[in-house]
Amino acid sequence: MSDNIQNLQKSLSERLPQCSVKIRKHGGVELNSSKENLVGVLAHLREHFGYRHLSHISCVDWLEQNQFELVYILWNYESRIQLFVKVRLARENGSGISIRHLWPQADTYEREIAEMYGLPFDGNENPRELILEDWDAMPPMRRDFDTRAYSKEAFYDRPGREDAKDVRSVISGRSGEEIPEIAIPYTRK
Amino acid sequence: METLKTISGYFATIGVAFTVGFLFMGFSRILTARVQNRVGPPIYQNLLDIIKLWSKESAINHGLMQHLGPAFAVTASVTTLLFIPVLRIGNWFQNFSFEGDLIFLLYIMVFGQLGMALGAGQTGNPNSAIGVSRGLSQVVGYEIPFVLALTALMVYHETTSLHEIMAAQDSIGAWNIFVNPFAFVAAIIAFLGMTHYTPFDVPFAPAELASGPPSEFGGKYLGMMMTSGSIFAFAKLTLFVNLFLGGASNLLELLAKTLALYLIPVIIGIVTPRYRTEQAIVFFWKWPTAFGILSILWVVWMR
Amino acid sequence: MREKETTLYLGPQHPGITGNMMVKLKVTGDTIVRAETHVGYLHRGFEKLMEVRNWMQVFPIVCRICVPEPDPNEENLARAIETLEGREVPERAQYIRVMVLELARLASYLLWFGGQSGSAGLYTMPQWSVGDRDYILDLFEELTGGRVYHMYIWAGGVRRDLPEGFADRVLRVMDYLEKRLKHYDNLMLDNSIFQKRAQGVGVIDREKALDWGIVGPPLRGCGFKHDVRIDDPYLVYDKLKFEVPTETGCDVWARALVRRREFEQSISIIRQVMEKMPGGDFYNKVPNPLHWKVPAGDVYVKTESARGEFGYYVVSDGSDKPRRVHVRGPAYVHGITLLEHLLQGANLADVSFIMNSLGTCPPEMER
Amino acid sequence: MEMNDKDTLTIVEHIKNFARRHSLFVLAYGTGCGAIEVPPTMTSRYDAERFGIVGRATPRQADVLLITGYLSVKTLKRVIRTYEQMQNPKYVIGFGSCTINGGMYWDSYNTIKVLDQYMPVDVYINGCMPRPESVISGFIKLQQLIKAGKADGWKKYQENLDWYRTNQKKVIKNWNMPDYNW
Amino acid sequence: MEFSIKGMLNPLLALQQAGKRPHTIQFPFEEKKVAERYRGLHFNDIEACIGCGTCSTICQNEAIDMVEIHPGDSESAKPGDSGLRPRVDNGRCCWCALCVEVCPTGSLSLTSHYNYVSEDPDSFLWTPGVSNPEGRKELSFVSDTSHSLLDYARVPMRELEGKERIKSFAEVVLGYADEEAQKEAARCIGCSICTEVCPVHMHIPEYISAIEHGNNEDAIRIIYDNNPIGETCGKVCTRRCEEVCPLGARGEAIAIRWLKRYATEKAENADMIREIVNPEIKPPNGKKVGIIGAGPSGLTVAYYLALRGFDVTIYEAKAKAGGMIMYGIPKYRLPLDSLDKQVEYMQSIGVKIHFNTKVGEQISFSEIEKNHDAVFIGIGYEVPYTIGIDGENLENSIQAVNFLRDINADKHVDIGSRVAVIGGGNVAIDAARVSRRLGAEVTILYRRREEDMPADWEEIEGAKQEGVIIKTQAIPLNVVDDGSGRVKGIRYGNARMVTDEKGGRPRPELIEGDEHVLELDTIIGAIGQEADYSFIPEDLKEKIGFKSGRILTNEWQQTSVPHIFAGGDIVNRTADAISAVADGYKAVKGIEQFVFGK
Repeated sequence: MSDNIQNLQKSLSERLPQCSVKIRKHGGVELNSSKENLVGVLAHLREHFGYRHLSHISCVDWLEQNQFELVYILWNYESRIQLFVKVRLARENGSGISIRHLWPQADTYEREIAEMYGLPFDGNENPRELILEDWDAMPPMRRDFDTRAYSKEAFYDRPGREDAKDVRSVISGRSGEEIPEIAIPYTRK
Repeated sequence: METLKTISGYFATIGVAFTVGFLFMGFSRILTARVQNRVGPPIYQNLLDIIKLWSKESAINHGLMQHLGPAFAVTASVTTLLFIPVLRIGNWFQNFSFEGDLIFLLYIMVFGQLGMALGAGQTGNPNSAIGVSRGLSQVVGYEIPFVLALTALMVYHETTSLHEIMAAQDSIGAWNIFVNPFAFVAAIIAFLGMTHYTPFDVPFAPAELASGPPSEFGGKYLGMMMTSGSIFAFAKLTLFVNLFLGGASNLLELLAKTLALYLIPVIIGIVTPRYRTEQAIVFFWKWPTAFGILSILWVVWMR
Repeated sequence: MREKETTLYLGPQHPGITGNMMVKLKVTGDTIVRAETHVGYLHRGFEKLMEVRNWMQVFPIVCRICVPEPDPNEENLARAIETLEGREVPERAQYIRVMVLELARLASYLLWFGGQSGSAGLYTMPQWSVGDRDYILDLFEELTGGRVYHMYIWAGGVRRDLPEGFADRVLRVMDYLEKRLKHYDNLMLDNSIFQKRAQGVGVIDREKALDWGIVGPPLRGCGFKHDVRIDDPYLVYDKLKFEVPTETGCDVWARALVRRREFEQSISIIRQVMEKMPGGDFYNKVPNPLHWKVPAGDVYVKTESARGEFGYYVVSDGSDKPRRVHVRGPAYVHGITLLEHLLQGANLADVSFIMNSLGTCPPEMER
Repeated sequence: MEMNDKDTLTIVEHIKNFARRHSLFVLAYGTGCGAIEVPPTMTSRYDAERFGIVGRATPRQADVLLITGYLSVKTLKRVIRTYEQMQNPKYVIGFGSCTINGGMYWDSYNTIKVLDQYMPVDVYINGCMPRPESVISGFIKLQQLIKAGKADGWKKYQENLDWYRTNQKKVIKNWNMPDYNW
Repeated sequence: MEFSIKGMLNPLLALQQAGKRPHTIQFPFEEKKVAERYRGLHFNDIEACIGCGTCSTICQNEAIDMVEIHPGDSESAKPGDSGLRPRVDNGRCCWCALCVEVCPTGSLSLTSHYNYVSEDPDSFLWTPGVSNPEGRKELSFVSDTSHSLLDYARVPMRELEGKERIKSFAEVVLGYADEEAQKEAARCIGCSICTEVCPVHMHIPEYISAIEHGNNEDAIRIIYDNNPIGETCGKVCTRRCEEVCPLGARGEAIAIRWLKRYATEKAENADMIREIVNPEIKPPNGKKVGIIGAGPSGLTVAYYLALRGFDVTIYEAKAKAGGMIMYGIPKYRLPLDSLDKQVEYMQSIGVKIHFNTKVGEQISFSEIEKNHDAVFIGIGYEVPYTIGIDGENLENSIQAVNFLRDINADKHVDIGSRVAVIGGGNVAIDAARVSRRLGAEVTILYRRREEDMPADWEEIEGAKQEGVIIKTQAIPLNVVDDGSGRVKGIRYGNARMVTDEKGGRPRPELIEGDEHVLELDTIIGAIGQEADYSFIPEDLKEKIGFKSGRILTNEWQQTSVPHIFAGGDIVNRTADAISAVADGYKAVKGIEQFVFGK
């Protein structure tokens, strides 16, 4: 199995020099592509490497780096090696490229990502809302969207629980302990 | 005095029909439940359902026909019932039977359905509309074998009077089920179509049409329809008993015969999935129609 | 009336729909011209919620992603974390997990038996099979403490050991189900009307089946012998003997047969598991859940659920909360792309029937 | 004579009440994950039909609306529509934690937390999700309430329609539905 | 349309079922028994629960609130109990039972009772154990240490082997390595119950959490917030905090002391402490405070007053600061340079210490009184009690405090090869273990049972590992001399324990005739010490209230003479370093209030 992976890695590096190819720690092979090359790479993988099964398209919001990462997970039914194709996109005003002409089911994934992350896909102008309805706040899957704050504001809570107390403040109140500022980030919760 | 007796006879007929109807339905629910490995509702459950529905507010308004539809259905069932002699002998329960009533019955039985169809059509619910169109298609399907079977009987007995057909079946050997089994088979399969049990319940198919034509009917309207259903079920069963099982000379006999007949669609309903509309029509036009034609040939050959 | 194009909303409140979703149909008469799947009625934002909960708190949530068959979710998340952490799972735990997953598969298929025939109007079957499914739920209840949501499989193994005498009761239920399977055959699969309804309906284009991302019984119903349990074995599936049945009809009937045969295979797997069940530990303890951090990395794990490949893409940034958990339910493809495709030109009466055969499960589509 | 009239009326009321509580048509609407325990309740193992509880396909024919757990905003809109289509008297049973105070989706951006802000609820069932036994208990509780004349959520809804409507419109941003007016 | 007999008739076989008994469970007329580990409604054993709130923390649904069952419970609860109890919002709960799996005391469990319906949505708030007292009989999903999510086993502390130890005065405890410390810190549930019983109320959960995150510098800062001799406490604290640790209820408490030790040791010298703690020193406020005794209480007062801009001077009789922790604790427990480092750090922020300045000799008390706005007395208990038996004054009969002081001062003490230590406190054990290190065979004689010994169990264990013999229920009767004024042995009688009629702890009663003589070279007495107040002028002594040898103070450590404050052993009865620090910390506030007239 590991031989197969190494061979695959070798031939991928030869055939797709525009990508960096590495063997993953937790199984499979990973390709890092640029946005421009992505469709070509995927089409090539599909046509010439037998990666016919598109398992998954995922999007990860790397807020700290101001980037979205699209992860295309492919599976080859013959060689049984999982392939990850990753592409980093600009978080603000970025866009992905649709691959629904390669795999029709990619359409749904792209619609979802567009809706949940606000990341449009060139070539997929499917305007239908997939999941949300009349959503007017920030796309909810973005890291900077605070679901707790939103929920607190938008939906009513049943009253009757206001008498809850915090163990830490009860204890410190009783003992007269003054918690210094430096300790507060380490306090439970 | 005589008039009073006749009128009270009508009411008694309706009462008996309604009671027997909902008890039969309750019985079928219990039987179904037992086959399905469970206990089932009490036998009078349908009565409770009907009372409950009548006691509900009905604030739906989709126009005149929507109100009239269920009323049509009730009228049609009652009329159908009243034109069927319930017992073979005696003064009670003879109702309005007259010469040529069989032909009349054929019409009036469809009348109720049409009323329903119009009412349902008015509601504007696409489920109802599709249900109605399916129902009518199915009518076209089962009417052919049914008419063929009836024709066979009418030809055999040389009458269109239900009364006379009943009178002719004076002994078990003379029952039409034995005299003309083909006609019976054709008619009973058509009967399955009429009762809308599976496999012929595609007009009401919940899986795609919610509940078909009555989708928009609730409360009193549904109550009316269920009442009418109970009466109509009894009417149809009695008609079949009269046609094929020699009628009944007392209520007990009637009960036994109708129940036996009633079990057929119930049992088949328990164990079969439903046909699609076109499958149902094709089915009706194949086997039962063949039996219908056979029954006529049989009559011709017998004569 | 026949020629007019009507818009029919199948759902979200509709008895024929599987769960809470909607299929918007354009029909002429009984024929569907165009179908559009609308989902989102069950959207709870699971993936967002997971990002604000710590690794342990995620477990009670994931099992809600697929209601009829929660265990593959737990297994996926647990295995993803184990892979990232390099945590060993004791062998006994692996066997128990296989047992749980197969029991879940049986329960799911029993529900399918009911749904498939119920949507065709055979109402006795759901009464039987859903009632019989309860015996499996009883087993789950005994094993995990919950009937439907088990929260039993978690990182490092399983939560509790098998109770006393549990194996006997499992085997007894297996015997019972095997007996009942004959009754199911009589009522449903031998039934000529059912066959007539199922054959030639919902035919998937065999050439396209692989490209469309179809998995599970629909794929095997097209004659492709693909199953995560043999393609990419996990747990101890490579130590167990079982067959992956395939059919070539590509239609509802083929899928039904595949499921019917897999049902037997699952029973056999459970019997083998009970026989081979090793002793020892059932749990390799994770650190204090209040401060549990999982090493950074990303991993895609998949499990063969009753409906096909169930995948989790889990990203950890090394903190105490997942960075991203993305769920790939088989219904995601089946329920939208494939369903819309299959419904085109289909008979209205077959909508619910086809949906059931594909195993569309809205909670896993929209999460 | 007058007494008799009253008695007759009372008897009729009693019969009606008896029929109402022993014939509960449940709307087949699985709004949330609790719907998975409805089939076992309705099928052979627990057989709710023993109590005259049967499923009905359309809101017009149903008496009881089961809110089986959480409601996303998108579903809420449909549920309100459905509820308003049902005929009086009608009852709502809330399943499990989610209908009471948000349950495990208390911090989700897409689910409401307190159901009785948006529609009246007659009975709440404890559980996540409630077992079939609990569901049946919930129905029995509903029967008791009907008997006592306390299951009057539908009246409350009509009386306080404005208040409910305000709450509903607060979360449903695009209210493109007819405002029902009884 | 093909016609199949089988396809038509087989379905009819289903009708057979009608003849069989339905499998319906006719609830509510019959009920299925719920599985043994069913996860139903909660039950909480109110007595066993300590209100640590871990259940509330783990709950991903925020279903659990910590509330007072009766108003005022949280004030009146005893230490080690927050007085709060979990209340479950069943409108949030999902019965995942994570709360059960993390309940440290095992008080919270789920019952087999699940059936609850109500028309009142507000009735779904339950206080388990109060709302359902009958739940105790229906427990089903219970917590068990074997599959709890918490780790009940402490990360073992690496120590020198018993045989190795007695060869030198090297520190026995080797300290945690980084991973060990982080692993141990990760066991903590962060409840803060421990902070209340800590006399100083150190911010324990916070510094443990900082250690767990690898932020040792933050941990040091948090520790120095209210304990300037954290490192010393990290080595020798009597750690009452660990006694109330919730994990201790069913397993081993968090090694709070060792974690503190681990963190503070990361600052290797005074400069590093200064750099890490980087305290904010207020500009001088012109007020002067004199402190008598550089023990833990005195140092604490000095440190925090110095930070607050006071001019602080300590008068210490000995050559080094530290008091009893310097001179009373053997080096294998507390290396001397550890304390020196902390004192050096204090000096670096402006604490002045006059060594070898015994008040009453080198400087008079009134002079100190005159020169300062306030005086703090923290002289400690340094004068040993005598055992009170015949022959005690012989040449080889010595006192443990003196013995330990001499050893720490590197003086040579000849104790011969057989030593008996009388007493059961930490000092006795210290003396015994030091004697072992000097090569002697050591026997401890103690009046009561081993479990009655006031010494730490770890110390007792350590002593045993090193070969100290502990003779319990042995009452010394008299010292046997060899005629030349030297000790030859000790006569002791065995005792039996009799229950105390007044309900106190069992007391020993001599068994008549069961007397033995233990031959030995040295007797070390270790039954307690007292203070030497001779430096205080008599007129002042009269004004200051005393009670059984201790100075009476108010809650701010102020004596009845307003400008005189006192703390440490001479005030509190617990006689440990951490209480002394606590006294010092309180005195800081007291002095501040006094000086600025607040």
